[in-house]
Amino acid sequence: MSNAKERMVARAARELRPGMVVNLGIGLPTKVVNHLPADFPVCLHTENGLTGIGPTLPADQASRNLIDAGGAYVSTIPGSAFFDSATSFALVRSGRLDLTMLGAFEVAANGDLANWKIPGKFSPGVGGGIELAQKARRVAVLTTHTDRAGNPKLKKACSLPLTAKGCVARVFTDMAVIDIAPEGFTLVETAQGVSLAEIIEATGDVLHVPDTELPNF
Amino acid sequence: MSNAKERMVARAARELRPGMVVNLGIGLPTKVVNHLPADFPVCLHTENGLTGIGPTLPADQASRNLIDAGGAYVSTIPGSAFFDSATSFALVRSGRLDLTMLGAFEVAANGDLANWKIPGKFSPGVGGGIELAQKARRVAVLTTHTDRAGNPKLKKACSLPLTAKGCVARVFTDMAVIDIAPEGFTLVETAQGVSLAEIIEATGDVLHVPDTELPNF
Amino acid sequence: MKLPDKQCSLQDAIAHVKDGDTVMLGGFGVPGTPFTLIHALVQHGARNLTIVKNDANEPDMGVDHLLQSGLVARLITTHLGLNAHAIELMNTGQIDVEFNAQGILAERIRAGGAGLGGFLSDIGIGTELAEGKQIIEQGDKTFLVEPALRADVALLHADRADSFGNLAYVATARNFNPLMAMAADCVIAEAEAVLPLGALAADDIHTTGVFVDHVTELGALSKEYAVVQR
Amino acid sequence: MKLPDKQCSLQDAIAHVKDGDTVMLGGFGVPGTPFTLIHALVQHGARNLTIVKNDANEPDMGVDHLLQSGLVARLITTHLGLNAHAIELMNTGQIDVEFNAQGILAERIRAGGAGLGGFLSDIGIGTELAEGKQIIEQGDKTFLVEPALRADVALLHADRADSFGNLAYVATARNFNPLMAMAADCVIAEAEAVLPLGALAADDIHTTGVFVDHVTELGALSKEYAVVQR
Repeated sequence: MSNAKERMVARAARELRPGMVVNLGIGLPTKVVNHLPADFPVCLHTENGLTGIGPTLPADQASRNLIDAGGAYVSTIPGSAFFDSATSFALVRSGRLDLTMLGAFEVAANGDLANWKIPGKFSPGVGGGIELAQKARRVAVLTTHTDRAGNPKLKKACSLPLTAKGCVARVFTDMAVIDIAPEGFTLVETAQGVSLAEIIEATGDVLHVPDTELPNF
Repeated sequence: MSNAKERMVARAARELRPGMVVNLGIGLPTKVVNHLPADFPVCLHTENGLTGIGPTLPADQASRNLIDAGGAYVSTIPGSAFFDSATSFALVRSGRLDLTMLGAFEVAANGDLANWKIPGKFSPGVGGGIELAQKARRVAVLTTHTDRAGNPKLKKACSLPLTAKGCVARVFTDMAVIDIAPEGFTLVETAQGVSLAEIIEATGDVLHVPDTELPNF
Repeated sequence: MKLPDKQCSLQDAIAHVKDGDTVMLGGFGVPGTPFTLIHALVQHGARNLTIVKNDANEPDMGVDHLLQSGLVARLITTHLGLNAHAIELMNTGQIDVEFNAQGILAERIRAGGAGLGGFLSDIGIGTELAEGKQIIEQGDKTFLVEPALRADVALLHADRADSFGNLAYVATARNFNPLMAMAADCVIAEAEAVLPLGALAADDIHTTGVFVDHVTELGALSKEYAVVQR
Repeated sequence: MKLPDKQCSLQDAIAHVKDGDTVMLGGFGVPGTPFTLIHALVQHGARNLTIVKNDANEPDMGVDHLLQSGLVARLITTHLGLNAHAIELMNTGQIDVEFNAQGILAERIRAGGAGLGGFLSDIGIGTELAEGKQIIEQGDKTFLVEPALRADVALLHADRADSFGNLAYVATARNFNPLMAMAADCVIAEAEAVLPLGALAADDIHTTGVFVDHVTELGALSKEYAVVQR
């Protein structure tokens, strides 16, 4: 992982508050745990039926029956609990997830999220993402600011099929922390070594920049 | 319990077939178990969350946490399982009960059952009875043939609020075993010492009597 | 990471109940009824409550103490057969009673806990229990729409808990407790023992602590919990 | 009374599957997937099947063997991301695929198992996943009607069973298994151990044997069950 991505993940980790129940999506979000103190009081949930996810294990120490929703071999911690898939999503839909962090193809200025389908190219199914995005009390996105071709992922409107409407509260990228405010994308923090002009250039819609000095991460 | 009632319950017990899952309603139906062989292969269910009901226990041997739906202190047997009330009725509604035996205020010639409410006199709530009556694969009723005033409980139509429509397949009384056939009440067996005329007299609708000789119980 | 600690005193826990709240109570008869939390609620004195419980216990036990204190405006239940006092309050119009078929009540609570709006059932069609309910056609079948049920507070009884609020019930004391654990904004569990994290096996926990907000350990059990001598 | 014995050979159990059946398969990835029953189903050769499973496993594993054998007409699932072969069959029209949101699939199966017609959910409103679904208003809220899902046969994997068919799962191998156990006319479980009655504690059983028709004990586990080396 590049330094910029590593800093993005480390910054995102500071979004977790003591006592929260959190679901970390496949990919970059799962790396967030590497930046939490060992005794940080938080409960991690995975859709396939576990609260209290412990550290990821190498194959030679793994249990064949213990994976997370991304297929990684994980472990338990004292107080972990297993349950079935209906109970797992009951928890999600009834509002017991304080925070989820997800990846994105596109985030719109109104908080719309597209992260599951590229028609004609990529349509593996929506999995559990739609319920996480729609029902977690707070949805944060972790993504590179632009795609591989350099096109903005933060856009005026999503062009891809939506995962959920108006769900995203905050976006962590390799360039900035950006909130979805009533007026649209609003800059909160900037990454080290990135200029304001570069962030504005890489963002696909108006970026509101407060008058105050912004923190650097 | 009178001899006639005892014989009625003993006869009803022979309705249980090996391998069945059975729910025995409060009152006379629960006495049916006393007439089963010790190793009879059957699974008894109770609505408050137990499959594999064992013998009823006296208070000094009872567990404070182990009752049946009628409040009797029961026990477990090898292979008993506990579950919550939603799972308990999932089992009922999805057709896993082969047989239920219930009490009755009235049974109609079309199989309608009334056993939970007497407007103005008795309305404690329907409890689990409606789902048992509507969803068990076979519903049998155990009841005295007439009420305390001598009025028939088997009637052309129910006058009381229904528990479920057209659900009853067979009625065991202190006078007879009677099936609900497409043409109405049909005599199957007669109790010892009871004449055909007495049964017809005590039945509130046409009683169809086959030409063949009927067993006596 | 370490799972958060949710241990709480009985008084601090019950203080979450407000006038006018809907309060779910676990239990089917004696087993699983949170008698100690009910007693604390009577002391707390929140008024105009809607109580959701399978039954009204028996006179001078559990729910009946709430009824006697005049704190209950409405009771959503399945059967009052063992509490003549509750039936009298109903018949004289002192409390409003809504009867549900038992499995439908259980399922409505679970639906609330599962974040659903309700479910489709054919239970009660053709009886007075169907009266007033919304009807929906699905293909050639007719169903009643049963709305989900949620509460402001759920009061539960567990056999064992841990400090995160994971719960394990025993025998038929499970009944409505795990369903109500899912279906309230504030979930309070009393447990006969609150154990250290890790003392409950992860496969044998009946309610994940994620659903539980506060857990309190019981001291010596009052005689309400004991076998009823009839 | 003694609980009935439901032990059965793998071949006798799988013979219940008929051409055209809907077959539910437990499992989320490897954990909980009944690989041995799937292998027996491939040997059995029932055709034109509708398969219900969270995912299609990975190429050359589990569900993929059914796909390779050409026995599958339709797949109701949530995510095929780890099986490029399944995606190719879908894209070339060789199988019909219905995607459900994962929790909605779980809940549809549970609704089938609970004898319901379906449930009301707001998941997917405003996205293409809501297209074609029946809409219902409840007060000021809008819901989609999600129909219950049942199968002719469910094939499950359990860690331990007893001779009555009581089941206990381990860790994240639980997933869809207890839901599917409720939702099929014929439920067949493979278990790593089938124990005598009484060997499973009544409070720790995850699926009551009442839901299970046949149980078969596995011998040595094939390598499909093992940790995947990537």
